[in-house]
Amino acid sequence: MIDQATIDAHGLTAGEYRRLVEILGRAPTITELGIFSVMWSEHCSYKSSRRHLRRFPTDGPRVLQGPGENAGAVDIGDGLAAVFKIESHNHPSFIEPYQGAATGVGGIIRDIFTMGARPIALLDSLRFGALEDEHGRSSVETVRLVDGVVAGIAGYGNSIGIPTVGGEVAFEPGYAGNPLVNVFCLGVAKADRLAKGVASGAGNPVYYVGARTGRDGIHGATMASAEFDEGSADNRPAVQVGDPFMEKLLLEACLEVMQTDALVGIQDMGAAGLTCSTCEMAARGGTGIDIDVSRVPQRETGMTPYEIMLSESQERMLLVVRRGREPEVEQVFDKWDLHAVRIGEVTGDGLLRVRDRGRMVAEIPTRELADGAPVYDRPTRYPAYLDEAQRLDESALPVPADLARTWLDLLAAPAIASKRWVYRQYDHMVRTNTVGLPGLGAGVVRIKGTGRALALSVDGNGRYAWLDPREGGRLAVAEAARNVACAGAAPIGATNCLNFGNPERPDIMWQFAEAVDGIAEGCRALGIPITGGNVSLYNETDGQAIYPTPVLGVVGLLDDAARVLTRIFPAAGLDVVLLGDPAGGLGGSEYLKRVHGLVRGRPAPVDFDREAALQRLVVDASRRGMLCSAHDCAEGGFAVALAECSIESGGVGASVDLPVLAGPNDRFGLLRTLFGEAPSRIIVSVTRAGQTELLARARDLGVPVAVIGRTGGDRVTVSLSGRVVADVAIEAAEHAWATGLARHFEPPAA
Amino acid sequence: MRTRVFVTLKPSVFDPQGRTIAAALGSLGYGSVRDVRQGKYFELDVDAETPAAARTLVSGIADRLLANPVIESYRVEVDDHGTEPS
Amino acid sequence: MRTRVFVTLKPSVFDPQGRTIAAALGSLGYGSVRDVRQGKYFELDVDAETPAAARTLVSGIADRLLANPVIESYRVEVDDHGTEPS
Amino acid sequence: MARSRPEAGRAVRFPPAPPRRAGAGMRPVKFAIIQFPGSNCDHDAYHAARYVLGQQAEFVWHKETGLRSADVVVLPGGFSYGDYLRTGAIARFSPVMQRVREFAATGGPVIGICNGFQVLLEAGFLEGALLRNRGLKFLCRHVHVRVEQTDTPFSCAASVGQVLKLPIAHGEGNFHAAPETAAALEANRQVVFRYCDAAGTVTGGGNPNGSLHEIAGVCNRRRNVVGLMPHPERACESALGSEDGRVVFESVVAAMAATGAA
Ligand SMILES: Nc1ncnc2c1ncn2[C@@H]1O[C@H](COP(=O)(O)OP(=O)(O)O)[C@@H](O)[C@H]1O
Ligand SMILES: [Mg+2]
Repeated sequence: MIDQATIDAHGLTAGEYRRLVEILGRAPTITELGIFSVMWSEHCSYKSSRRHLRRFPTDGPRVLQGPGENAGAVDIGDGLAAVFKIESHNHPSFIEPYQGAATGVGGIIRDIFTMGARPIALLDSLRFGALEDEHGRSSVETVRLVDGVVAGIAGYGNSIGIPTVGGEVAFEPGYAGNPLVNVFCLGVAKADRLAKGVASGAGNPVYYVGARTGRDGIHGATMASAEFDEGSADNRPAVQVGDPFMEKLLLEACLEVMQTDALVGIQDMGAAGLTCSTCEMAARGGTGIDIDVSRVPQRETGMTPYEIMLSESQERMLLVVRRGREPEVEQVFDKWDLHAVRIGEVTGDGLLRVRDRGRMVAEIPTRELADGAPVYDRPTRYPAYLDEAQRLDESALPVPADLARTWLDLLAAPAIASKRWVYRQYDHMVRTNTVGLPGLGAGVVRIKGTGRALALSVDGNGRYAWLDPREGGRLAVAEAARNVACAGAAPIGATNCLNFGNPERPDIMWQFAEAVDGIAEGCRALGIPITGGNVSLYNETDGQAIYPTPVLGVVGLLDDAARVLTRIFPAAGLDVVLLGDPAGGLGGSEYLKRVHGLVRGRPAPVDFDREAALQRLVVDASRRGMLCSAHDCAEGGFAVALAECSIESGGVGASVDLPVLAGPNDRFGLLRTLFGEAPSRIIVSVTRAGQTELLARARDLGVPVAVIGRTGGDRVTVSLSGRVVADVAIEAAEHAWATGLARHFEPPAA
Repeated sequence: MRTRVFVTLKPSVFDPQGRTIAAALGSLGYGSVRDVRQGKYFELDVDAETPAAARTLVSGIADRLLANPVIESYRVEVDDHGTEPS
Repeated sequence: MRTRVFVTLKPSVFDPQGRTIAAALGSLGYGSVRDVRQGKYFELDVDAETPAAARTLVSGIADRLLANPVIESYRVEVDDHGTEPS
Repeated sequence: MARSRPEAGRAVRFPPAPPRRAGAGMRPVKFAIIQFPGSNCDHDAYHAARYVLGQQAEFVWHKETGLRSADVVVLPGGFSYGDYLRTGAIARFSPVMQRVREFAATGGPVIGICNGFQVLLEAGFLEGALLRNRGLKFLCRHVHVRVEQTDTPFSCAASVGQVLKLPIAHGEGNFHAAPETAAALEANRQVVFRYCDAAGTVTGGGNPNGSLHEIAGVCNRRRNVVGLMPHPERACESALGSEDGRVVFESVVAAMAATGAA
């Protein structure tokens, strides 16, 4: 029988176990215990986060599917829906970087095509430990992880033929023992044909299709919810080898089946595999499901019902088919050399029944199992570190002697330097939709058959969130939306991935709650609904938590795909216009970290009225063809953003003059202007003809605006009130920027 | 000295390549092939005094670099022909 | 019956993977490694009456599918333990 | 030198220019796009042929045993059979390949792009092999190739020495051939495309993957079968950064018109 040690081994608390017994009205079988333990794990049940996530705005006129399904969906016109979501695969990627990242990509792609959408773009948001020490020497360990993770994402995404069109990569010591690998996928579906993960219609057959079931990740779902410690090495076989070829077949076959109306519901088997898919589909349909695990195709011999129900083997799908239409469905899968196997049927009694050669091994009410997980109101406490970390005495900092050198040094910082080494390993052009290439701003994919395009960006800044979790959430929303706006697209929907430490620690829980509030505020203020997301907790190694890291994925709509903007100055002789306030702050900045080795101060806050007006202005001006380029000021501040407008432009430099913002004795006014970070600032280039109208509109919308210079020459020069303060050759800037990241991975050219 | 390292996925780990090759062989009419597993094979030419020393050296290398202990296991073979004391 | 196939690049073909591993080993301090070549390794479980039949079968498969004769050569080994007439 | 992009916000043209229709009274050329399990540039080739070039196109599933009376056969890019074992190694046994062989034997134009090139090499339509890229990494970027030969159906509308900016996206595009084979390929003018720099100079610097003799694409002796690693179908619209790939498709349309087949 079930003893206390077995209950403990399943990670269930005494209260949870009591609840389970109450639901069943008896003691569980071992299979039932296993089923409850995975369904009620943090990973599947969101028991610590659920209360908080309710605060997100999830409604809007375009929302077709909010949180609760496999992915969210928004209306993009022409009868089409954009379906998207982000997922973390942090722990598996640390244990085995290549396969962990690869199977993460596989998982999020399944979430998208499960909705009946053809996946057309991927983005990856990556965080690792420091890449270099203070002398610029590579960290062997970080290099190994980055190399494996990037190759894994490439290996899966390239093979299945979905372009990876953007992402981000950050390096902070706090991620050394716990890298973050978040992957975003977007697909397009007919708006009126979104598939659902629902089992309805008693008597309808339940089909299993895809890879055979092995003893993979039997404790995967519970592993993703447990901290790392020295003993984690024992968890290793939990990592799996991804099979992108199988997934490609599944993707094509499932989309083909969905063309027919023979399908009632469909769901992938992700975390908690067959358990999760059966009980969630039944719970959504208000039905039951009766399956016999002996019919499940198996890869290994002697698997128990417990193992079959909990297996997390990749590349498997569960389908409910309309009775009488089985041959049609089977035929499609046959065409793709896949065998759809009937493993059971939908029932009317609301029970998940699991049999093994007819013998009943589990019988659980689906609704209680899926939705009855405990919801915790975990205590929160203001963290002890915070007051001290927020204190920044700028006057104690030495001012760098050579600002041009500092400028180049920032361009070479791994966080800022070109990510070419990463995205060139990704096929970012397959499907011939990529009209905004990675590296130039948001990734932009056109929607064939319409004139439209979608711009996509994922952003977050763990440093900001550590220094001020609420502001960090707000800033992530603002930045992701602004990146999309800079491509000329109006933000229409968002997803988020919340990467945090152990929620049982009140200071971590406080960070979490604050960040959620910040994201909710930001999305509400900008009118961007959240249609889904993912929570990854327990990101700690030996008690050391990562920076709290909310990552936002924002989708924007461009009505005219021909109007895509990039960061690049397209020609000499254009006016350079700064939209927004010139100066930023040094709190939490890349400058402070890179030059002074400090992570301190408070990040400059977002004024959402200002931010909304700015984004509206840029999108609108771009629609009217007034802008030639647009780039927001992010890490590294104004100076870095300006240089990035010239880098890769084919040699179009710029010379700008900013008003002095600070008093004559304020040495830091200069640094704040050049390298200070703040939201709501965009550098655009315009023709003379466009300029007048742009200025007028900016004033109407209350956006600060200044014509600060012109493009041209082969240098980038910044003056303050007529005095040159920093000046670099484009070639030097390009060199610093191009090699900053790549030099750690590529042997120096012989 | 010539050494060989065989790296294979651990038996419990699914081998998609082997499986795909097996399926292809099936449709090519090789019905008598029951199972295929694919691994990696390395030949290392090393300087070592004795076969035992070569084995120790190469096992260390396999551990550190050639095999991924999370999902793979390895086996080392040392060619001791011609290295007998003559 | 258990058979093994080793596929290696022909000596005349440059092996970028082997070269990269050799270079990495050099910088990890394994100076005594002179050369590394990487190949593929397959284990095929086949139904066959005799080791000789298994060898014929698997050599055919290696010829047709497992190795590309333009760049690769192969070697077949058959496990004949336990298949001796008892 | 500054890139000229005179029109504000008009960096890309979209939708693409209306398809060029074949001349009056001429029926459009019909492309058969072969779909192997794992092909993933099949739709891209279809889009280029059908919507950019305004020709006809049909998918042909690899288990089919006919080519639907197509004029041109395209083996598209992707990861047929996951690229497991070796790129193109399993796809070459697909039933449809027997028909493609017969089609090629009668002089029909066949092009293999990226994975399609790999399949043609494995199947023995073309000579040589493709190894892992010199840098061992998958590489997706624009490169330049120089048109070396214009007496193939896929290069006849180009001029010798013309430089094309085309994307590559592959992990195994490092062309290799035994010395005798390489010499024969050169002697018979079978090297159709060679990696070069933007100015058209064939130097090691323009070679992204270590290919022997900077070879990006070759043809068979009869010159009707062409394989190349770069993706012309990804470079047929200015919105995608280059229109240089069109000439490959336009060539075969012109070639078909010239032979009167179309
Ligand atoms: N991991 C990645 N994968 C793909 N593209 C990336 C990745 N990291 C960064 N990029 C691309 O590099 C560019 C710069 O990224 P980033 O420094 O985060 O700037 P920003 O968020 O301000 O656009 C963007 O176009 C981004 O999409
Ligand atoms: Mg960013």
